[in-house]
Amino acid sequence: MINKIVQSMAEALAGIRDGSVVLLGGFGSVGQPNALIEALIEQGAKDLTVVSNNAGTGRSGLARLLELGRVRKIVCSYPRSAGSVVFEEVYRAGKIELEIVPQGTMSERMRAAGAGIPAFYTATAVGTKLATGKEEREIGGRKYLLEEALHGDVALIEAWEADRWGNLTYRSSARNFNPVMAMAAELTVAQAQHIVELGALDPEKIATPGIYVGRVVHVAYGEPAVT
Amino acid sequence: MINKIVQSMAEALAGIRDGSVVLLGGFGSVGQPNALIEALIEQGAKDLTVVSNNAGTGRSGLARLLELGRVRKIVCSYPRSAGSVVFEEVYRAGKIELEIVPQGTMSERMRAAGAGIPAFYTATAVGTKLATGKEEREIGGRKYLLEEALHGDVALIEAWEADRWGNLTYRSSARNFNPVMAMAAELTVAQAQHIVELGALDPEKIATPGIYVGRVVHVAYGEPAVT
Amino acid sequence: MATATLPDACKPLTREQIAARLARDIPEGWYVNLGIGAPLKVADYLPAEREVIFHSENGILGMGPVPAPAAINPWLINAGKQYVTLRGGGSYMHAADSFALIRGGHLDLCVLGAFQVAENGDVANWSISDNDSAPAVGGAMDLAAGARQLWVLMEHQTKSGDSRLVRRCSYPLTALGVVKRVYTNLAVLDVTDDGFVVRDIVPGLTLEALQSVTDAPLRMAIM
Amino acid sequence: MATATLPDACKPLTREQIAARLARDIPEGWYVNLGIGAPLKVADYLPAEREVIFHSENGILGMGPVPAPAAINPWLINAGKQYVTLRGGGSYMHAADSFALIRGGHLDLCVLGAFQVAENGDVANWSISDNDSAPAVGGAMDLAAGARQLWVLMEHQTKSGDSRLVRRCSYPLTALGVVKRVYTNLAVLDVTDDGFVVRDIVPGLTLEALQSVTDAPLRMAIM
Repeated sequence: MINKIVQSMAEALAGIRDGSVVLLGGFGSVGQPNALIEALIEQGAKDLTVVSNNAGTGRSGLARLLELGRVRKIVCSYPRSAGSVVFEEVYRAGKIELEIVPQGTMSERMRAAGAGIPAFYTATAVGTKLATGKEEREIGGRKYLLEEALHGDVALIEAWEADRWGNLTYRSSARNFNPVMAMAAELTVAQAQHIVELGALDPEKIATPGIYVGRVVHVAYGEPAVT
Repeated sequence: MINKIVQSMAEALAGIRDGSVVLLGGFGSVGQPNALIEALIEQGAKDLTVVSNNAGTGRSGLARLLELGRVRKIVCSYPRSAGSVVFEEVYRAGKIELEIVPQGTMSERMRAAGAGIPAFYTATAVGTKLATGKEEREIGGRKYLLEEALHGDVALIEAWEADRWGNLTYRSSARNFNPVMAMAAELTVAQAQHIVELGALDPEKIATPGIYVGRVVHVAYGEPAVT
Repeated sequence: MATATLPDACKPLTREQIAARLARDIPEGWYVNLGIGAPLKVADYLPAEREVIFHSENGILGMGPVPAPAAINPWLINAGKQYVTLRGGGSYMHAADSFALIRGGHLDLCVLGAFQVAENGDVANWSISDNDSAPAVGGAMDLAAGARQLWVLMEHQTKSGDSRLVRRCSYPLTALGVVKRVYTNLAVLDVTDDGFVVRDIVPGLTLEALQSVTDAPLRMAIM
Repeated sequence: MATATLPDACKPLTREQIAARLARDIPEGWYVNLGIGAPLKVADYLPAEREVIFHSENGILGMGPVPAPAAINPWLINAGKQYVTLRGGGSYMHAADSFALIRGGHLDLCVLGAFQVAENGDVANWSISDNDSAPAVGGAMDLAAGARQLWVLMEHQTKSGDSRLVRRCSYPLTALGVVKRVYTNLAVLDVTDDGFVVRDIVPGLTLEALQSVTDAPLRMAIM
């Protein structure tokens, strides 16, 4: 019997190695896998590359991971926001590498990784300083940049409901980066607010089919805070 | 008040011009917009390029459109199947141009058109005769082909439920090419088995948001035949 | 530098008034993305009988207004991380689908704030210096390059009195040649092949006075 | 050409037996796409207690068996256009999502029929002649290039007795160097860097006799 549901955080994050590329879901605190990020702090992997829309706020979660010096590089679209104090400290101190990627390009690069597309062209960022070093090509009279797939070794995501096959639903705007990151990583670990019986999810409504999910852990943490 | 629901087939297909690229949804007869295809026969546009997974069967629908000499070119993955007699006649007679595209490349080329991606790389068809004339490029040690976006002027699709904003759901495997074609065309016309009140569709379950749909027409035709 | 002062008789619009002025120009049925900050106010000024469908790039189509505190859904925030609602007919999508919609040219309009707009339609709205190596771009470049039309809503001048309508942007660019119209506290201007054309101007302000606070050359629209 | 006849004592497998033999080798938990035709039979031979999740490229994950006539859902067909069912835990997806799953290497296994397999792993399964200008490729090229493993299920020889296991394919290729294993009516063979290695052979058949009906050179697996 297939059963992707694991009983502990240690099991959920087992095998994440130093140097991994870790994709972290969520937009702000909505859809953010807080419990998995705390567990990653415990787990100890270092020299990480983190892909996340934001660079953390306050002193916990991703910010704590940065503060502990565990992240070598961060890839994000919006590093600086209210409360991103730790990121700014470590960045100013030269302790972290930053790759700024437009949000849509970041999403599509991960979707491409999941979809077996090594590279694609986009008009986003043409002529801007984020085009530096990228191949530019004219297609049908318009200029485009070549963007490469962005793969993860691990994706940590948050879901609303999950079953033992790893099928997931999300709640409202908590969907955001989670399904795309699930596609893009070698191993996807989902924390889910609710575990349901196999067959209980409406097949027309499953947003992430279990094929993209390796492990599920039950974390009924309640409402996200807005940060 | 936005109301994309039209009351007649004439209204549904108004403005389709000679020379149009027409995307036809469906996989076999499931999810196939039969009523719209019949209406297109009536409507009269000619010199069409049709994109469809199959090349029609029997003597009605797409096969009839071919038989009437209205299709200049067909783009499909699986032209020859049981009952594709008309296609084979017109093709042997040199009356139609054929572009064979692997099914996944065809889907992705339309998704790319809808997503503003003019071209992407794929490993599908590398080294085969379908690679003829295509740019090959090595990325990360593997060979890929460059494939271009496939746009439609019009998409004719079939849905299960629709509301006046053009939001659509599909039934079971009738989803197939329909959502992708809706994204890829300048004008998408959907025939829907059921029209529902705005707000009646579960927002987690809408498979095609109305932004991709221009017109909806109510066609309660019942069960698809298997061909 | 154009740092002249405005005539006393001129009443610059407040941010709310600029938003209201812009809202007048959005036709029914348009799909619109409103950028973080002042552009978000535009939604408040659309008459209830005019259906306009708002998109938020974090994955909402058919976004409704800010809820009453008792009606908050903590999982439903917009791109500015404010609680919002979903209208009947709205739906959710993941990030790649959301930006496919943007990049694919399906939005009729995006309204962004900006630091500078140039007469060639270039826009700078994400970073105020090439020396700032960690600016936050978010979805601005995707929206600017992807929407069918980009309108900018901004103050006509900086706090220190510099013109934000310029011949060429001095700040790092967000996208090239994409701005179609600019709504400021002083005027509404189209970006044309011949540069800025003034469509509308606040009462008490002449074209000459507007020009005196604007770096880029202005022309009047022929009505 | 290898067109020798087989020894009388040898009992070639039926298509059902080949399917059953292949089914034995699929571990629990694999995601598998079964090609149109004989490969579809594999699903019938999986023991009920072993959960394997079947994908159909027309947009089904978690496909179940053919339904009883009274239980047919007319909107639910597989890629071979047969009525099928959906298991609890199954889901639907559109064509681009379905092929993203294929192309992205998420399927553990794809089983296809073929005209020819070469000792370098090339496979030809969509067209029997370069002169056939309208062959139907369907999803075969995407599946062959995209799945983590490709196994081929086919007769060892053509009806006229030609070997389907060849040094180099003479038919138009579907994909290059992708076949990992071949299940025929006579044997199970791995495709290795050193060519075909025989893993299993039907009772009554020697390696020599198998070689006599096979164009490509064969080696025995060291067990």
